Amino acid sequence: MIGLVSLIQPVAPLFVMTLATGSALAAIAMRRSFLITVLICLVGLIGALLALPWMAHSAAVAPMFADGALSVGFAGVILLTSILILVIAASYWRDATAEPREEYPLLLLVGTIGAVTVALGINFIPLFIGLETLTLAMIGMIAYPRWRPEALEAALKYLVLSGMSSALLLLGLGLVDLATGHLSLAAVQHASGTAMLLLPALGLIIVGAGFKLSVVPFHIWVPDVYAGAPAPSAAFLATIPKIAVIAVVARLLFADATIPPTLGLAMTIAGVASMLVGNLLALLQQNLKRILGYSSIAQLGYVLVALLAAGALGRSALLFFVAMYSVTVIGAFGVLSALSVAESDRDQDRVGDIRGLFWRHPLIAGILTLALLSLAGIPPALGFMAKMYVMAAGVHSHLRVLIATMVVSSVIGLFYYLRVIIAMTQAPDSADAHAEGRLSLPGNAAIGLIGAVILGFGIMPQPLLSLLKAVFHS
Amino acid sequence: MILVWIALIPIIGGIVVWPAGRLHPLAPRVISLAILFVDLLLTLKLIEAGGSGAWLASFYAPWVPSLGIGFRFNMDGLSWILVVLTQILGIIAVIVSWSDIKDRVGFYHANLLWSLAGSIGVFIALDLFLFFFFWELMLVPMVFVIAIWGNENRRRAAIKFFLFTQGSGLLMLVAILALVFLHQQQGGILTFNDAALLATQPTGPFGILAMLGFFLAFLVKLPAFPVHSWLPDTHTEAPTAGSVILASIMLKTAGYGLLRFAVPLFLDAAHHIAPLAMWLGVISIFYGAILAYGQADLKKLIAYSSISHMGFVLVGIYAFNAIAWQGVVILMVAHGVSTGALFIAVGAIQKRLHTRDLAQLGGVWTDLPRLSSFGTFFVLASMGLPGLGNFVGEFLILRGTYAVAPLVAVFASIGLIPAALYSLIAIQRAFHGEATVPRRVSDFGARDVSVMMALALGIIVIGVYPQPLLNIGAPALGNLVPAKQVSALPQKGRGG
Amino acid sequence: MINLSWQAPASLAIILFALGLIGLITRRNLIFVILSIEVMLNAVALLFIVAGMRWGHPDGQVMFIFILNLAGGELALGLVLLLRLRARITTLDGDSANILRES
Amino acid sequence: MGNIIWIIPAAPLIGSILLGLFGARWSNRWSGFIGTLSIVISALLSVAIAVHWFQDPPVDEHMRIMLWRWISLPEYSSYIEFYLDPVSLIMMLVISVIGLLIHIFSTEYMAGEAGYSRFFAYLNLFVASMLLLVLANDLLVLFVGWEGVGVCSYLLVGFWFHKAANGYAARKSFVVTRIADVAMLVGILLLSNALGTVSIQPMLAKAALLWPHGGIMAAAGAALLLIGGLGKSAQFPFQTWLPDAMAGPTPVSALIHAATMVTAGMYLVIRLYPLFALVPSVLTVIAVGAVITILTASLTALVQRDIKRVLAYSTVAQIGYMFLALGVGAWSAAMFHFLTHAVFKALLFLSAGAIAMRLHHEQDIFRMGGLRQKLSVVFWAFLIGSASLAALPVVSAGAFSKEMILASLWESPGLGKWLWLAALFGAVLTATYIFRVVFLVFFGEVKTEPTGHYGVRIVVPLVLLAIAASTIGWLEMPKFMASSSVFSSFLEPVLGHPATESTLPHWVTAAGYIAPLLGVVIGFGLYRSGYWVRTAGPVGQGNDGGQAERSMGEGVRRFMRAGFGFDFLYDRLLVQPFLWLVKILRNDPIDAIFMSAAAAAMRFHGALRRSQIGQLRRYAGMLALGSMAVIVIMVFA
Repeated sequence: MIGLVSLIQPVAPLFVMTLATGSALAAIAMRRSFLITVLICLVGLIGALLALPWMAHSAAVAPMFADGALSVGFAGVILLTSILILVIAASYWRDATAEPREEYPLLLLVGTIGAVTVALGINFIPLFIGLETLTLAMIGMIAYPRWRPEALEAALKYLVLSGMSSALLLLGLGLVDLATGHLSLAAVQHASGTAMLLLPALGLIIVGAGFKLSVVPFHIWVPDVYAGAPAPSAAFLATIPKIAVIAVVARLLFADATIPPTLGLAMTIAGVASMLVGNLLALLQQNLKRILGYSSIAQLGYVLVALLAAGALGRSALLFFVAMYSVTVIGAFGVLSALSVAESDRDQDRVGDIRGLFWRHPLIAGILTLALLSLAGIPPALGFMAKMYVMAAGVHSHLRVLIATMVVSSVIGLFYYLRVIIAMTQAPDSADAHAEGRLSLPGNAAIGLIGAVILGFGIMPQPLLSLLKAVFHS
Repeated sequence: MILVWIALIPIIGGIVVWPAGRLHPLAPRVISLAILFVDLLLTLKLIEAGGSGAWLASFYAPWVPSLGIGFRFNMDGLSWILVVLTQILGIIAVIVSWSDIKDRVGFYHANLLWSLAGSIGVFIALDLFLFFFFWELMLVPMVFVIAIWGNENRRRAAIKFFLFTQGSGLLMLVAILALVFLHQQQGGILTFNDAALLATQPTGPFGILAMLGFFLAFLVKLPAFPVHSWLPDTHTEAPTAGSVILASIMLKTAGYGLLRFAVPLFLDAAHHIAPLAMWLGVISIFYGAILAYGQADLKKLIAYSSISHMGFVLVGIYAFNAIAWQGVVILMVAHGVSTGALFIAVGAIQKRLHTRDLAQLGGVWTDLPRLSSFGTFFVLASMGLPGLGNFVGEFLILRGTYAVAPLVAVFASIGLIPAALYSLIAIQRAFHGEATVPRRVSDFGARDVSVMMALALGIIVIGVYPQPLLNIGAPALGNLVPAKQVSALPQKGRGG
Repeated sequence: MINLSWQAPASLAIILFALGLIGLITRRNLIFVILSIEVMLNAVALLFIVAGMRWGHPDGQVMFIFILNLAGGELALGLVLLLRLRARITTLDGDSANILRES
Repeated sequence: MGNIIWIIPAAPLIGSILLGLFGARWSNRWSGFIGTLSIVISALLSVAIAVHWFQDPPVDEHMRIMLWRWISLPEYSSYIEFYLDPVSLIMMLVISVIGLLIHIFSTEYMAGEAGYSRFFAYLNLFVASMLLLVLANDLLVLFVGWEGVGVCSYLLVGFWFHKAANGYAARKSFVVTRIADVAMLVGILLLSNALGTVSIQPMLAKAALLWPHGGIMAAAGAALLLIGGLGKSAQFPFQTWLPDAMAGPTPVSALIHAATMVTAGMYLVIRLYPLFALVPSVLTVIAVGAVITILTASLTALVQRDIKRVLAYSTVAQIGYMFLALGVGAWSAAMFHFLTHAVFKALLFLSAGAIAMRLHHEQDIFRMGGLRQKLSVVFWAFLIGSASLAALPVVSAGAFSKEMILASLWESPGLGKWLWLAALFGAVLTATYIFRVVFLVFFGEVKTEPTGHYGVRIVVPLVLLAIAASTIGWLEMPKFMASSSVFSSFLEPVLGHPATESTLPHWVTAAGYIAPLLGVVIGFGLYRSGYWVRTAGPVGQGNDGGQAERSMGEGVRRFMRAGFGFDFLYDRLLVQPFLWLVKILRNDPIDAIFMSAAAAAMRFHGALRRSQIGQLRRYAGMLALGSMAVIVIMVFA
């Protein structure tokens, strides 16, 4: 028995989630019940979250997994985010009784397993497996409302493009293997620059990571896929894979005191381009999901700033920003999904749809406002603190070009965030009214909680900072 | 603790009045008034109490200790004057909205109170981060006020306003961060405390760059040439009370910011930039005045005149002496009162005649003698008629400036000529002349008259007996720049 | 143990990969697009085999198996999507599947 | 006695406030009563103080009362403080007494006008400001009054605001004086900065102590203040606003644009004469400028059709005489001419107003005529006033004051003789143009039939002023007539002893008396020959439809009629450039820069948007390109 425990402990969260996946599958096979499936998945996720600290304290280390506080912390963020998305998704699908919807939470759970695997993995094998598990699950989540042609198209686009990026990433990994004979990240780290093959290999790995992070120039798929995916899937797409990849990149970059100059240059270019292109593309956009997609491109540019600003400040800034980003993006998509009807031909994702929202549902509108303010980095929302933190890290590390770009692109970004916020206060356009969803208690509770977090930590960030510190530096 | 309440009461009030609007449209108005009165009383009590040392009151509590950010509220005479101005004009804004705003009354007053709270916070926060927090905080409710209750092009104006002020604010944030880290590098701790950072005094190109971050942010908000162009559009579209708050209070946060932060934190750089700043001020004076003359929209005319007046403030701040700074304070208060009153008058005209176009106005005096005489009075006041508040401010600024940069002072004085031109053309085209169409409208009622009387009285009192204000402001202005730093500066000729 | 050269098969893998990539970019038929991805994945799988061969360790082969798994999964999903999509757009022309775009 | 001085300006101020607040609800009768009552209080107190002063002059010949500290800073202070000495006493008396008479006149003159109470509110406010101006002991407080009277002048000139032309005239008057005021403000800044105080007496003491004779600082300060004075007093080169200011009601012209406000410039120089005495060069400038003013204004007056414009140009010219006196340091002569001028010019304006009242507001002298019998009261009043203006010897007050000026000119060194000659020529012109009016208006055939009649409130002020206009000159007579020098000895404590040691050759004195008579004769001669009527010029201002004869003489007259083209000159030099600037800047070109930045962002947006084409193949291609780029960077960077 003891042996089993010590066997499980190093991979406890994955184990719990896999167990939950199995149970859910069995449950579906026995009797289709959306509620039960959701509950099983929820239990799995919460169980995994609880298992994390236990795993962190394990004496033994699984061969391919990291035990660093950073990875564990990111895994925790992924799990928390998944839980929130699950609640939102559950409320989104609640009324779609005509369709089988039990697999959706299951896919979400599987995707989360993949993401956690990525966050924890230090070897190419778990990294690769996790990433592909995540991707395949996400394709399912995107295409889930199969009555929507947009969803199918989005899934196909994602499938092809992510397949391509996977191939490129794999090529990079293969080249590393070929050059060094190791499949671990450490090999890249320590051998960088020594072998002729390694530089293009590193480049290809960046491509793979860049695709998942959706930074420029690998952003091209983002708006289409986000727009086609149902709102909870888009929320998942915008957060989980990104956090997972950030976890890997952060672990790589923060392990060394300095970033190789070529890598730094590539990241700087990508960061500058992401901030500008993302915000510029969003300017006159009328589709909220696309706006959030473009916004996430820009936000990832800010993440690159934090990543490049090495040191303790950069590290805290990164964690804080990622936490802010996840919460905020889920909040925004959560509002969209709360307003949408799963069975209809599209979500409530037009700017026109939310006109007058302030007077129909003041609290929902308030939360969306907070989320948008947070993305724009305006007090009292959490994003203000986060952005300031990233800026502080950037200024501290003298990242002049990036900081200047950040200022300029933020100004551009303000335009479309504000446009959406103002649209909510204007009289609704009765001509293109679209069916608005019925609000549900758990969904409301989830986005309410998110709103409270955005506002509360925005005003009083110290508890969140302390929490992050406790988790990531334990 | 009382300082926290002063900032907090309007915020809480905002949360209360929003839902209160659903009960009865009168409820938010009354509650807002009551809240602002309580706030005003609290503030007034502070000056009685006197306080210890340089501050009338101060408060500290940690906020984000890991970054050295704290709730550091301090109030000196300068802050006190501006906070009282904010509260009084806030009360007036509520009264002015009494019959103007009819829909979504609760949310409207909530935003009004929140933007006031933001301004009050700006005036009393002495932690740079806290200051910046409030600086940004006051914008959002203001944007709502403009975007929801404004005129035809309100959305565009709200966004323009937001982009200008927020964008420049980001530069300030970068500058704040740079300063804080420099302080840390110099062996200090990581802190955003203004008092500690005052000792940093960066020099050389870094000092100039960091100072420019502050300077630009305040220049935009002031606003001064060449970053003024958000103001006219914003004012044109804002509802009356919004214009009042914007012109009378928010513009003052910039003057305050320059006095409190941009100059004392970077004395060396500020001295270097002083000639440029002063000439920018002079250009603003002329540019604002000339454009004001050319406007066909009465509200835009007043908006451009604000740019002209704020040019004096800019000149005065960079004159670096007590007289000019006293003048700056007086002018800010007087401009707040007179321009606020003018916007109220224009709002009243628009409400009654449904136009602000000077080509369609004219002959208003015949129909609305009370409104017109108040309008004329405040135009004359803002023109700098001696005996009224604005003149005292302008004169002290000119007097202080003359001592250090006579040429600047001379040109700034010449700026009073175009001021007369646009003021008189405004009176002429709006109030005088013959009405093009017969109108049947009601003149100012008792509520409007009492508001205008109060403002008029204020501007007269400031004009003939500014001494109390000067006395309150004097110690604060004296302490802005720590004596140690002053003596360390090279005494070189500057300006003109 | 015969000391096989690893450069030649590695080059082959790269060339295969390039062919797949070119196919992906140039083909309009979605079936061929998915097939191109398969080609690319297989090229990489080959590369891993070569790497394993070069260093004489089994990791490459492990990766090979996982890559096959992925390729199979992706192919299956892709075909399912194609089937559903064909019901909508009645063609397999990838260029015509562009409801989602900047209008 | 001194501590009630404050009531003198306060009473009209309170009257004005009351009228402003409640006037709209009061009956006209009540408004007029309150408006006048406040001035009655001021006038009575002024007279009482003056009488008291004569009986028992205060120690040091001045009184000071401090009311409150206006601005008190370590580096700068201004107190609201009144300073009464013989000079300000005379000013105060003139303002309040003549002001009172004009108020009384106005209660009848303005009857039936809309805005009756508004008129009195403004007029009271004017008197208050003017009194503040003369009583102030601080240059900045003086400036308050200075601008205050300017604003009142603006409001009153534009009193009939329905007509755009009135508004234009009002604006012009204010802006022209404002230009000068800015110079004055800069002067105040300079003095305050250099001397540390602008409290007049200490400041003058310090100036005398610190600044050398003819020093550059003193010259600059004096010159700047002088510019302010020239503007307010409508002297060359600022004279253009005064004739237009005649658009206001006639009592306003009488009070503001003849008797009081326009002499503020002269008062300023006298108040600060120790400063001006330091810089002879500035004094010379004053004198030369005054000669230009006198000659141009007199010549212009010679060809005007509008009676009020004649009087306006004559005011400019007469104040020119005062400045001429100042230019040679004859301070008390200037004061004396101020006194007599205030009386006779008020009389002339009121008479002109009285004529207009009866002639349907006709102001064109060529449409009047033969009014000698019809309006005999006004005829005598106007005649006495004209005599005084022309300085007809013995019978008029003007003669004494003008004689005093001429004498001072003759005696002053340097340019003195030339100045005297010019002044003498001006005296001829003066008599000519005013008697041109007298003959045209009161003699000959009746052209417009008068209607209505005068009430007592019109007649009494006219009579009182007429009496004063013929007698007040006796306060100061040349030595050879009678040894009366009440006026100059009254002013002596302040202004020092006038330099008239009477070494004047007799022919010089005689010339001074003969010149006006000569002018009257010329005026009569040209009247008899019909020259005036022939050269009347077109009706109205500036619309010379082109049919006027193109002779040389007519061209010159047109030029003169237009005030020597100053308006044209200023229009081209100042107004048009300003309007051009306004026109090109109107839409805020700076904003266009920001808007083009926004437009650039939008263009980028559009360009980037096109990359989101929706086609899978393109996306894959872009992805591949991106990958290539990264690899290139990694390998080659």
